[in-house]
Amino acid sequence: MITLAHFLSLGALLFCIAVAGIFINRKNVIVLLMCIELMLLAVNTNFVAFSRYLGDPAGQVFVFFILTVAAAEAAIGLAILVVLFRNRATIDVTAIDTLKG
Amino acid sequence: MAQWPLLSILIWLPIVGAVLVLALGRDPRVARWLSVLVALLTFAASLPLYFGYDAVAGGMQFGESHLWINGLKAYYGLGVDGISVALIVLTTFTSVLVIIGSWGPINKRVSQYMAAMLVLEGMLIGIFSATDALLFYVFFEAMLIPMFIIIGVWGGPRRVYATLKFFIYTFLGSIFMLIALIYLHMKTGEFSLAAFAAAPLSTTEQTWLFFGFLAGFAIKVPMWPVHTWLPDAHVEAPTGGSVILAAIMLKVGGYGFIRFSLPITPDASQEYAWVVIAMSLIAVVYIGYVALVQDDMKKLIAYSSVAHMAFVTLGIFISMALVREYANPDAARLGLQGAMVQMISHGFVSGAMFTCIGVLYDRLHTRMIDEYGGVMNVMPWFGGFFIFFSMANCGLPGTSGFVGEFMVILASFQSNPFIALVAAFTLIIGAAYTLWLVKRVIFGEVTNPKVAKFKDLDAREWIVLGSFAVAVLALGVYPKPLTDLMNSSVLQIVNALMLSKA
Amino acid sequence: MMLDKYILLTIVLAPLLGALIAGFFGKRIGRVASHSVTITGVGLSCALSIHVLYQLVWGGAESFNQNLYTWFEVGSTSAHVGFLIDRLTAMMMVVVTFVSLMVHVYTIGYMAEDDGYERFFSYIALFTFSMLMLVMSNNFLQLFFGWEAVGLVSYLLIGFWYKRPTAIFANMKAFLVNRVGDFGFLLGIAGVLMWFGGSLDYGTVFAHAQDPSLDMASRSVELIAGHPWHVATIVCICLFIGAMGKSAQVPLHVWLPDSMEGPTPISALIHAATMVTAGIFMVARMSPLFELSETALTFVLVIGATTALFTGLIGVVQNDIKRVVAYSTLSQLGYMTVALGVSAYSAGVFHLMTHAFFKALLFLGAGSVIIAMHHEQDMRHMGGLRKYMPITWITMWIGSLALAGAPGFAGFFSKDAIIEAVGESHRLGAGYAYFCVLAGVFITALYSFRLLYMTFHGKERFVVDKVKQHHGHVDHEHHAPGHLAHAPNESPWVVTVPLVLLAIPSVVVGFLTIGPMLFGDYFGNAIFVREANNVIGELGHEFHGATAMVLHGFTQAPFWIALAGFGTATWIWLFNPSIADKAENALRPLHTVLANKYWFDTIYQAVFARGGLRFGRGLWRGSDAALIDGAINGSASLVDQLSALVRRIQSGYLYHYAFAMILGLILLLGGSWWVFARIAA
Amino acid sequence: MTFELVCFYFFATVAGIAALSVISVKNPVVAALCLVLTFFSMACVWLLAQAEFLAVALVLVYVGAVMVLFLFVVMMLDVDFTAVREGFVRFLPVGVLVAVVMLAEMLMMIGVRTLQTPATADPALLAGMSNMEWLGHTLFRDFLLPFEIASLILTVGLIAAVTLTLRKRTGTKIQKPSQQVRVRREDRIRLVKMAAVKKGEVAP
Repeated sequence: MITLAHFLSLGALLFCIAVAGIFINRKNVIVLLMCIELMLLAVNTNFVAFSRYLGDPAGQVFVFFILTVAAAEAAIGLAILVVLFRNRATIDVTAIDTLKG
Repeated sequence: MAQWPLLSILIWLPIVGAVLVLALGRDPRVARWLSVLVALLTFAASLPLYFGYDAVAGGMQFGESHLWINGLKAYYGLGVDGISVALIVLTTFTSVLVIIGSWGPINKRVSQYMAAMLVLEGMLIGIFSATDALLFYVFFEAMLIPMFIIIGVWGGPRRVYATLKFFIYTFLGSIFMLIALIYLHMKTGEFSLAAFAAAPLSTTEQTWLFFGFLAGFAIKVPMWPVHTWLPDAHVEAPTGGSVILAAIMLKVGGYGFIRFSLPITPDASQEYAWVVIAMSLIAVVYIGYVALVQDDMKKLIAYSSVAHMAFVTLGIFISMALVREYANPDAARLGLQGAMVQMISHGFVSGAMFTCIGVLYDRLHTRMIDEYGGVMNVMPWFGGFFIFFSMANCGLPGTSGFVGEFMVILASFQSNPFIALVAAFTLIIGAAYTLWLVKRVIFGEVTNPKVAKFKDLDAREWIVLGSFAVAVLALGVYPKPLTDLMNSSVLQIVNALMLSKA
Repeated sequence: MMLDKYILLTIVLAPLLGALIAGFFGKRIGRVASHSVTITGVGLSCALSIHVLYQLVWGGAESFNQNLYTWFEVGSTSAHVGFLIDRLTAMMMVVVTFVSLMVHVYTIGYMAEDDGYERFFSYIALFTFSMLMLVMSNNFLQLFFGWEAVGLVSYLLIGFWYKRPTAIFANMKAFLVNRVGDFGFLLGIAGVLMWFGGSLDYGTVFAHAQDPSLDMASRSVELIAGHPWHVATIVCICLFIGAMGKSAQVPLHVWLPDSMEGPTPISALIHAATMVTAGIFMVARMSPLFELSETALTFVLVIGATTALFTGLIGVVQNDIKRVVAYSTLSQLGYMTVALGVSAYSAGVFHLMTHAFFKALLFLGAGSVIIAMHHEQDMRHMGGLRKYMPITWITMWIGSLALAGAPGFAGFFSKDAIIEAVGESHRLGAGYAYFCVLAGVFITALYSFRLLYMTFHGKERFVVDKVKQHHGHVDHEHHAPGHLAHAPNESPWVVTVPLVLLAIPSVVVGFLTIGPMLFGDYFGNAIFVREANNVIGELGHEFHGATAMVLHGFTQAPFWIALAGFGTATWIWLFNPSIADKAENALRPLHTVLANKYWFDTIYQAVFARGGLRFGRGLWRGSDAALIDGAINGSASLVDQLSALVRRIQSGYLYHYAFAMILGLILLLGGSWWVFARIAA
Repeated sequence: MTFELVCFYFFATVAGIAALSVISVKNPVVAALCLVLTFFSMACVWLLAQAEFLAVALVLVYVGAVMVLFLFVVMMLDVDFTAVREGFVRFLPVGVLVAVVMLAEMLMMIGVRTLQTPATADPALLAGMSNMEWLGHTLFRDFLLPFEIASLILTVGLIAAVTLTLRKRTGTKIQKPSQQVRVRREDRIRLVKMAAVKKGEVAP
């Protein structure tokens, strides 16, 4: 019998893995983007689970929208990455500090 | 004519004109003529206001009211009483002269400058005619923007410091006012000034609101000790900016006291009138001495503005004290009228003084008193004007400068002769700094060879200074039309003051 | 019969019109037109003034008291512009316009070579207008207008030669010292409005003051708790402070000698005949008020007596011909003030009138000498001028005799009346005042004849440089002191005619008018004296006509004292000029005190001028710049520094922000878990 | 332990291991492939939750499109991956610590032991339609405007991605037919007036 807790725990696990990934891969933008995708996936899992267990379709609709946004985000993120690499010849995040106050 | 939305026309005509000037004014000549035309039209449009206002009936006239923001119950509400009419006519009159006066000195980005001036004019008229607190506040803040631009773009070398100081200072004050307005809105559910005035408020509430308004308007006036933005702003502003600033913008503070502090928080105003009176008296003496030692002409006049505006606040709050503590409404009316006349008169006199300094500055490009001397030898007409306006500045009878001071001193004597004693000190110190300025700039031998090459006034400067002189003289010789205009409005305010709200 | 309002308006406006035309269009219409138009204006107004006086005195006209227009009206307080023409006013109008007319004519000659010819005429005509507004006023507001307006014009006139540093210093000083007086005056007016019937009109105020049911004399007010003061005393002293400024009473007298920097005609007009007498006129006009306060009158008396004696003393050591006359003016103003102080208002005004004639004469005569000496004013470089300029010499003698109070001359009657009145008075301080005025008689004679001897008699102490003849006056400044381009000669007729015309009233006016003015009913109810104070009335019992008074005068102390002064002066300066130097050495400390004018100027300069500047600079630098702006800029820089600290957090590395976010998330989760656990428990 | 639960644990384990590999492998290509695996397993988990449409969409969108995009980029860019892996070991403890703490907190928040809600009957089946219908009804009825906005976001994303990467190359030789057509005579030829000069003379 799969309970809601199962799904939620799985989501939490995935999310924490993604967080750890962001921590340890702090220079590699590509992996960072992947970690973000993972996080979104974890969140989506929660939505799906809640939708299923509360009987409300809105949760799934939301996942649908998140997928949309995530796809767009991935596309733009990668585009930025390409431009960044073209201009700096590196994808090292530590080299990008023009936001420094 | 009565059906025309005259006040809306007065507000929006210069603003629309400003857009036109921006759009068509690529050629400086077009921009100049067009802006003068717009200013003249506005002035002409303000005349029906003066003649059409029924001073006997008093009260708010020319009213307009349209729902503006439904959720807040805010209205686009306009209306004028005698006090507003006087200030609006002052605004339109001075604006014409300022724009004519800026023809020569401003030669970069002419159209933008003229447009900023026109927008400023519209905003000021809006302030003086708003009957809705939110609308008032919007104009009150929006007015800062053109002034910020005028000082920041066409100003002197330290313009950035001055314009920031000016902006942040006044903005800080108005934030407190905004809080007070929001509180009143929560209390009454609307934004109309009449509703605010009618709302019953406990003494504690009134005290907080009073200090909120005080913060907003005292900085605007400006009163001692929050006056230090004014000399800096004046020194860096271009001549036209200084004239508008001194002649009209400072009046917004005094007007605010009359429109907000007195009717909305009468009990707190009575309780703390002594604070304002003390600040005003300190200003008269302290600022007088500070003005005495300035080496920069504009700074000197700026400080003298502070001292003169102290008479406005003194007159307003002495009338408060007179009504409540001495049960002397007659003297209170005298004080309030004096404050108003002083505002109008200071508009003319300070405007003229700053124009005079502008005339000198255009020729030598310095405002330091030491660099001048003996100007009378080369510019006799200008010297005459300068002496005349200086005399008005030190309150010589027969000029407008005297009327307000005289009334305020008479009124304050009736509350406490010692207050009048300190206030009358301005006769001495005001004459001292003004005449010393005249002595060093106008009289004496020409020491600076550049001064020797000065040309006397040209036709444009003649028109501006001459118009100011006529106004100063007319008001000084025959102030009755002005006091009659405001009489019933002042009476209304004084009657309202007698009733406690707590 | 009523006086015609339009005649009165013409009297006031004619000089104003002339002034405006000469002022605005002077350069365009030229010199002759300028002086014609102003002289026409003043002449017209003089003629009409005489007409008005005639109407009032012989034509049976009633006093005129009418408002022209309302200046402002607020509640029950209103201010008007209007005329009150009674005999006091009419007399002042005639004096003012007549002296002014003489000065106008005289100026044609005196200022002939000056660039500012038209401007000068404009100013003096404007001055006439202001003075007329002052004396013809029927309310305090207009009085104050005229009061300040004459101050303004005197400012312009003293600084007429605006290139001279001394002139522009003197005019500023004059205006400021006057302003100190005006300060008190304005407060006095405010007091009148508050306590005397809430009106600014003379009529209402005086009626209120004299209303026995109100008993204003004993009404008092506690300005400082526990110290009741009579309102009448407060008001009158405040008003009198104004008079002290205008009429140059100690300690506000310092402006008058310095104001001799202006051209000589204005010294005659302003500093002898008109403006300085405004204070005297004002107090006389306010007699119903001053009569209420014994204290205020004592104050007036003491101030006047001090001025009369001590400023006269300074005159003895002056060498500048105009300054001698100036100090004598101060002293004579002191006499008038003393008269006011003993409630002998009519005597004060009477002296004002006679003094106006002979002092204008003396000033114009001095001016005539100055023209002849090519603008040399130092009497040590004069002497023996009588043979060069006989008319000036004779008229100056007449003026000096009148000033010194030689029996029969105008000054004799007025001054004698004052001295007698003081002797008659029992007011506190009257003893001191009596001593001062008697001593003053000696001093007056001393400096008057000293002036005459040093200027017109004795050896010539100047050299005529024959070489530079025919160069005219233009280059007079290139000469060493005491060197003239050509020999002095009598001034042109435009100068001498006014001298003669002024000399006539200097002789006869006292004789003719003392009867009606002092002891008759000339002033009617224009001047009010309480019965207890009526010293003039007392004197009136002993008055048996002017001739009798002259004869009686020879037996009185003042005559012998003046004669002693005359003798001393004659002995020292006519016959033994060396004694003057010896006396100067012998009385070195006294001479130092006098030469330094009791250090009034020095002290004022140090305390008020320099002290004020230092105070102002301290406020500016210390308080404005350091304290207030320091707090403001300090708060700005505090925010700046805080931001500089906070800014380090913004490293610019995205992953730092991500870390911060995650850390925040952890904290949030932990916190909410903790909270929920609490709620659950 | 039901079959469903076994399946769940299996897919969950695969997803977890694959996710761990994503963040730990050296080669980004491998990482991307691991990510594909993670997504695929999670799609299976979603199937267990009766979210069929979303599961398929996830596979299509992510596995089919996004991940390919990742792979493209990784392969296309000549990235020195050794350099960007610097600090991997240094931050490993921190990362693990943070992750573990967070996981613990989350699990505590979820309340694993208390939240044993058993699944109710599938709401879609209860409504008598398939999951897709069920979703579609909601999406196109209640969420029509957000749906349209989402499409707009996608378009904007598309355009943004293109514009960001678009670059103008210099030095390329291309024809501009529009300009060629618009050419005028004056652009080609300039007539110059000159004074007539005889041979041997110098022009003025």
